Amino acid sequence: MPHRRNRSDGANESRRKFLKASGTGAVALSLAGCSGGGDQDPTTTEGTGEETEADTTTEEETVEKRTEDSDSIPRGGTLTYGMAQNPDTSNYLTSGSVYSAVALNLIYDFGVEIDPVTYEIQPWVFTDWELQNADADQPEIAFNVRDDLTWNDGEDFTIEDVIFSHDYIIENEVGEWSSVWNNIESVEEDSGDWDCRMTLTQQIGTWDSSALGACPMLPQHIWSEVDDFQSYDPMAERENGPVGTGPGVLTTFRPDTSMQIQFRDAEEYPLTDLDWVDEHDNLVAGGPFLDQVNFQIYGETAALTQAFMRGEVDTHYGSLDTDKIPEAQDTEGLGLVNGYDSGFSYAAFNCRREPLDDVALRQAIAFAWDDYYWTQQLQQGYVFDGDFAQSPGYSGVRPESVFDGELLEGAAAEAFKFRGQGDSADPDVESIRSFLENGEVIDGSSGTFAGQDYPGSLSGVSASQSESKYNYTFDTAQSSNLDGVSDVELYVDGEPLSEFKGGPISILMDPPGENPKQGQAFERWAENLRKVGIPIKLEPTGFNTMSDMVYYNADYDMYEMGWGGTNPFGTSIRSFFHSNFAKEAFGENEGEQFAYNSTGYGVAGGSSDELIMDAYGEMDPETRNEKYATAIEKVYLDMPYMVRDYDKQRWPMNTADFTGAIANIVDPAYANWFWEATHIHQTE
Amino acid sequence: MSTQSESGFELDTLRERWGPRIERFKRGWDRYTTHKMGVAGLAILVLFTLWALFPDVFAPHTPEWKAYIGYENTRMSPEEVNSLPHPPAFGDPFFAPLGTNASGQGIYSMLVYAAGSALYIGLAAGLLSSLVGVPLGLISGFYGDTWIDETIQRIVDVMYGLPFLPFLIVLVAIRGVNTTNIILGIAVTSWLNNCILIRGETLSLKERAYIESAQVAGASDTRIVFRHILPNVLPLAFVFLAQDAAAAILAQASLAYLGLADFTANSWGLMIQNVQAHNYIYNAPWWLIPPGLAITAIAAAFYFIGFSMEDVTNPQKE
Amino acid sequence: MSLLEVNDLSIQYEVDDDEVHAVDGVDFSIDRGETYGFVGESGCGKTTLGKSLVHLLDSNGFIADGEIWFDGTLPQWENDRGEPRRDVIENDQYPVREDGKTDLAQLDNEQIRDVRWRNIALIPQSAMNALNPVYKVGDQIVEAIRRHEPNTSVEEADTRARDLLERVGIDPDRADDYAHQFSGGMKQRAVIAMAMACNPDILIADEPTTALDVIIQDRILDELDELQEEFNVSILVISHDISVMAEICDQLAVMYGGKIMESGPKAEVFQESANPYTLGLKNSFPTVKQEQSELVSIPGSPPTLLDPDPGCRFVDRCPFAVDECESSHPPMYDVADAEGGRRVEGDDEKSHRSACYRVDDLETMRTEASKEETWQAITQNH
Amino acid sequence: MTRISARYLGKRIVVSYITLLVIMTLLFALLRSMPGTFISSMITPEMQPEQIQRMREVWGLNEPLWKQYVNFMVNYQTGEFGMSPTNRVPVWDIMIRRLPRTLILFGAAFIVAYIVGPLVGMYLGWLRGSRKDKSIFASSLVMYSMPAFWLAWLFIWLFNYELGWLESTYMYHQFPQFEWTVVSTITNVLHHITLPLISLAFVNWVGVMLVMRPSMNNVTEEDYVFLAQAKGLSERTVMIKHAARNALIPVATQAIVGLAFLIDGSIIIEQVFSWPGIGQLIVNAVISKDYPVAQASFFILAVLVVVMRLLTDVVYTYLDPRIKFGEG
Repeated sequence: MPHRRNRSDGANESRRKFLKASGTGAVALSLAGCSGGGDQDPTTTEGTGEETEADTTTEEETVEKRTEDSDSIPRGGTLTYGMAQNPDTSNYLTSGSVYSAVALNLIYDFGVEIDPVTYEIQPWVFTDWELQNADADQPEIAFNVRDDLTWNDGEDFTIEDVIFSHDYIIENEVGEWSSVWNNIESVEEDSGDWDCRMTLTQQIGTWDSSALGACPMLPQHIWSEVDDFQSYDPMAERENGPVGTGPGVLTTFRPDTSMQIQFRDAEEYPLTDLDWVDEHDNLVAGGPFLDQVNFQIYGETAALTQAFMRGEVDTHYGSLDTDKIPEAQDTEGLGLVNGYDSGFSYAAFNCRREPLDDVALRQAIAFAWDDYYWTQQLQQGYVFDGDFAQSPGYSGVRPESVFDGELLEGAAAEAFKFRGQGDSADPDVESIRSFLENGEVIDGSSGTFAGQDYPGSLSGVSASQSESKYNYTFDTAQSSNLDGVSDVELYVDGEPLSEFKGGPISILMDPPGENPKQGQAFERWAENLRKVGIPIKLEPTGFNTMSDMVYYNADYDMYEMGWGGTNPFGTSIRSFFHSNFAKEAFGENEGEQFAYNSTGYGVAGGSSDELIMDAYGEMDPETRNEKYATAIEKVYLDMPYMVRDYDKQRWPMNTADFTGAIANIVDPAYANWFWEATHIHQTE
Repeated sequence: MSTQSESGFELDTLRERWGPRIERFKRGWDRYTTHKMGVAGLAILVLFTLWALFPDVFAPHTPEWKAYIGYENTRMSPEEVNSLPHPPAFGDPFFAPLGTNASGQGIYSMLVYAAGSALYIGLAAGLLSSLVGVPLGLISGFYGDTWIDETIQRIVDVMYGLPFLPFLIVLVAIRGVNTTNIILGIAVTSWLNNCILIRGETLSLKERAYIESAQVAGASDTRIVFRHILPNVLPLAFVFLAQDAAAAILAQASLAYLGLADFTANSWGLMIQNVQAHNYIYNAPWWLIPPGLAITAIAAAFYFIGFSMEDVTNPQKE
Repeated sequence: MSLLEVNDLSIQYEVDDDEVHAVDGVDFSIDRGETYGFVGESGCGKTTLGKSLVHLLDSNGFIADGEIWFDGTLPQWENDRGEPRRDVIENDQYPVREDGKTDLAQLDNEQIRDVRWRNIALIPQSAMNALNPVYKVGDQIVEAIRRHEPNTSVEEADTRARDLLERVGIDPDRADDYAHQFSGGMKQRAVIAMAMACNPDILIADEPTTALDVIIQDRILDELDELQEEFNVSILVISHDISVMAEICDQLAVMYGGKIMESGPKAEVFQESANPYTLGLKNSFPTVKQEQSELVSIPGSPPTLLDPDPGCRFVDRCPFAVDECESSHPPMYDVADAEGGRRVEGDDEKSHRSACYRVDDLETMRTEASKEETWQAITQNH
Repeated sequence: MTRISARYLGKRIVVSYITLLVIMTLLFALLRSMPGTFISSMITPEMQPEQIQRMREVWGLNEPLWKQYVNFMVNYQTGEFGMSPTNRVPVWDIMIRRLPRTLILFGAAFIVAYIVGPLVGMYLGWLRGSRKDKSIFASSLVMYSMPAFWLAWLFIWLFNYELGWLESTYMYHQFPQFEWTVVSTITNVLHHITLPLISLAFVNWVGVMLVMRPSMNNVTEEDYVFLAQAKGLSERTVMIKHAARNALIPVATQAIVGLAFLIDGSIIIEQVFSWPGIGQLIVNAVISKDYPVAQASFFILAVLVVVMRLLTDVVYTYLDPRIKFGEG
């Protein structure tokens, strides 16, 4: 979601997810093992006892229908929400931490809201709008503003506030809110039938979410007094700190230990009672139903998990540790809200480096990744096997959804699955070798590749190459890296890979101490590749070091990382894979630049630039989705990223006392926390 | 004939030269063995050394062994995966006397196979910090109250001002997390104590009459340090070596707790860290307690040996 | 009546499961106001003996046998006049006998603390280091006074402490100084002043003059003399230095190997020495009167006292040893009788006695002993 | 009673100050040699490249290194610690918030360790060689050998999870907010501090004992202790007033070693117990490369050590009247 932004999540434990930001996860729910929500549990037909089995499948999980009448929902209660790290500041304009955002997002409202289930843009503070001069360099949007909102300090909300909010952020070029000043030129009172008129800085396909929904509503009577927004501390100024139109009031802000949000009375907050919410199949109007949310901060994740298991907190940020899921399911009164990842985890190839600039080699390397070992054995089914660089939670632009497939199903998304030998975990060395020796590429056309059938691409798109770039052979092993594992080594154009490259292919990875399972999976991968005859070295590297090597210097062969908080409309792939975002595009200053496109895809080893830009400029949502899906499938075949998995979010919940959470949406603990907070209520 | 007598002669001088030392060592040993603590420490150390040298004799499996599948490269069933970490099992469904960790490796086997790295880290870091600390302490003490001493002491002051652990984190972060760097990091921060204590000892030795007389007799500084002072501080240095070894093992464990362990080298610290990373601290005592006890035991063994040696070498106790 | 009467006292140290017989069956008695000296080489047991009287032995030392009858008793066993209460004397549980003497050997750890300093003050060897460096000198005297006379106010005790210091020739204002601000002699005198703080009956002075230069030695000895007169305190002096003894003692006992070899009035022991060890010891010290050209030391060293042989303790170093000497340690023979050629055990602890089987052959021994060759012969014999 | 001359004190303060400057320089160099910058952790897919560039500017990363150094040194002289990139608030605010909590825990542990340590050391040194000494000494070495965090987990498991007596997180109850009366605050804090405190002190007192014991043992051989015995003083008085008082002198001089040890301990313990102090902060700051916060935390701890060091000298002169600094 563009406005309730995903942000980096602090330090330490979840370092891997810095870039992966908040968002592990995804969607839906099904209040696993919970007795409270039993009457509406459409996802697990087998019943709660079968939960593990249900989790091992990749079948699509859908959002349940809600029929409750908000009047019958009990009001009151305190939800305790645990976090493993501390929030930064209560100043919404400078805050960069997800741990602040879980509280602050409940205080502020935006012009429009994205439907958490369908991703349609819906009215919020703005009641209706219209795109004008769509073909101009700077299109305009006219919109109307609600007149029944109040600030939580009792003042009335006005059109002046809307204009002020935009002006303030644009004038000050507030760093954390760059989408506002990047996308919006100005907002003025409209002289005609509309309340206001917004001028965009350029043509933006996703103008509704990216511009109308970009700016938080700030009270003019507070912020006009603020000289330096950087050093403004709301809690020091007023007892209840930040003033917003949202349902929440920040009553306690002790950044090292705790925060508290109290909710305003329902009469004071009309937005969740909007018609579209009321009529929504999956949403309930009239929230929030709770009195307050207490946020408690723990020093380490182990303590946090334990606090949940012992009932000290009712829920916590992120997914429950997979090791604890069976225990939570067995514990009376504890349950899980299923959700989708807001991003994905991947391994990336440096397409600038020979021979990794060859699609064929990248694909062959992917064959050796034992996805079954990773998803089923190590993660015990709590992740989806990865394919496209788009979260299944944002399925609107995923190729299989767009082109009439079933989400996460179908052989077209399985092109690069593990080439194993029957039941054993041993790789099918022979077929992988012959795939390379034959110079094959899974290029989008149907066929049998390395012993596996592929039906052809969903969108009809082809890979950048249809045959391998190099001549691959296998001959006597030269690299000591293969000692005792393989007698033969991959030769690239007649030269042993280790000499061709000047050493084994190295993979930068998290120190396994932080994520032991991942460490095991990568060791298995490396071992499998060595069996094939490809020398591989694993290099555990701290996150900051790795991200510098990757994003600033592009100095690596392969690395693994994750993205969170990607865009529901597919625009993220532009940042990740368009050549404009590779360091080469920055010219002389390249060393100083953070290049999203770390792999250099588009610069070397294939390109999807055209498809991506075609989608980016498309203003019709449906066509846009198709175009993005096509681009995404091409990236899939070219494989700058081998998408490893999408988390299945298992958001822990004290189901003995609380129910009502919306399941099977993206990242319920953070990205959609606003919706969860306005839906969760006490059990009877 | 002549060779024989010559060698006999050599043997004699050898005996002459070494006789008293052997004698002294014997006496020291006799005294040492009167310390139950010291003997216990030595016994633990011997056990761990045996573990380190012949792990296959003591451990039922190697760390590659996995519950249910053994050494086979096959897959566990979901139920089997779910049963991990498995509490101690004796043959049914597999043999793992201290249970397994979350990936199915036997805790006891891991424990045995990690003994080597504990000894390595302890001794290497201890030795390194002695190699830095003892000479600097000697120099500082010998040139007490000169600019040399002052400089060294100021350096020590500065180093004390940097809290050890975070400093170590920074060092390890700069150089990368591997065992060598961890050892170097520990040594860089732990030579201080040796330096200070050896300096104190040297200062007091320097005041002794025989040093003064040697000085009057015109012996060079080097000679005095090597002939007269060093032999007297060496026993003490060994005592510190043992203590440093213990401290290094504990430091490595602390680093592991903070996520800075060399994952390629199985170590007790890493085992505990894994319990934490897998979030089983309060659910799998068979996994948490043994490595902690092993660390405690080896550190205590080093301390025991160190302090018993101190008793033996302390001239006041003659 | 004697102030202190020691019967058959044996002290042992436990060392690695062995027993060291540091003092073995010693008898002596001290009268009120008397100065009694113990002389002997270091390691002969004299310091142990002195310390044992008030149980100040090292933790591995203990009184193995014997009695230490002291004319006085614990405060809690006294009546108003400072004499032992009748019921205490009659009750067998208390180590107090009919004549009012208490057996110090039988007192326990807590009880003996009441005797220390109040009745028997002990100045340790190297008294110079006996002042605690972190407390003011005056306060340390006050502490002693208040320990044994809890009813004394701090001010009173302080005044007394200053008086005492003045009495030994130290400016009373120096009571506020620390030990390190005192000279060696001053420290020694301060300790002596402290020793007199509670008006003890006996003052045990262990090597009171060692480590002091000759002039200060003299002053200290004079000081002791004066104090004795003023306070009528008995003094037990322990020293290896015969000349010190010659200066201040009334009675003298020569110790060797944990045994008294010879004892009696100073003059007799000195001038009519009747024991080979005494003779040898005298040879090794310069005396003012006998202008000997050379000092002759006794070859060899004192025995270890670890499970000693049954024979005379001195037999190994004695030039006059005969077979009998190997059989058992000789009893104390009366010297006066021996001069007449008779070997009779002496019962009177105050008279001149000597433990030597050849005590009846005094003339020979005295003549031979003055010759250097006599002593050197031992080295060859053994 | 002051035995320290103003001149000596002045000199010591100057030396301490220079020590601090050197420490700061070292810190700056070290933290800047760590690979990577904190910027990486602030980036999201939504950000535009210009925005990232701008972020580097705002956080001063585009300045030349020497200028960063000069700014750092100058600003610290005026107590200007800068802004925290990960916390988005002035570093000073964070320090002010966290320092007292660390001092409470650290101070309490320091006091406990320096009471228990000398007491036990005194007792063992007095009884040196006895069976009691040997067994207590050996068991305290075993305590000394336990990894602090591991021990803390065992304590939490026992006293919090199993018995439910004590709290294992925070310094006081977060919710529901309690009445801030003196009594409730104290009981509340006691409820929370006990576990971290014993976890910390359990190990650390031994270090002090290890200095006190031999020192005490040496002192018992001194003549003044013998004289105190001869004076008829009770064993307690002799042991405490005469022996221990002197034996404390080396403990004071070596307090600095124990201090460093204790700081390490509290860093770990704060982490385990979610104790929101400097120790918890510094590890996170170092790992997330929040230079301003890491620097300030290091700085604060360094000041603590340097000041304690200075205090040690004062205590030392108080303990030992023979020492007279600054004369001769």
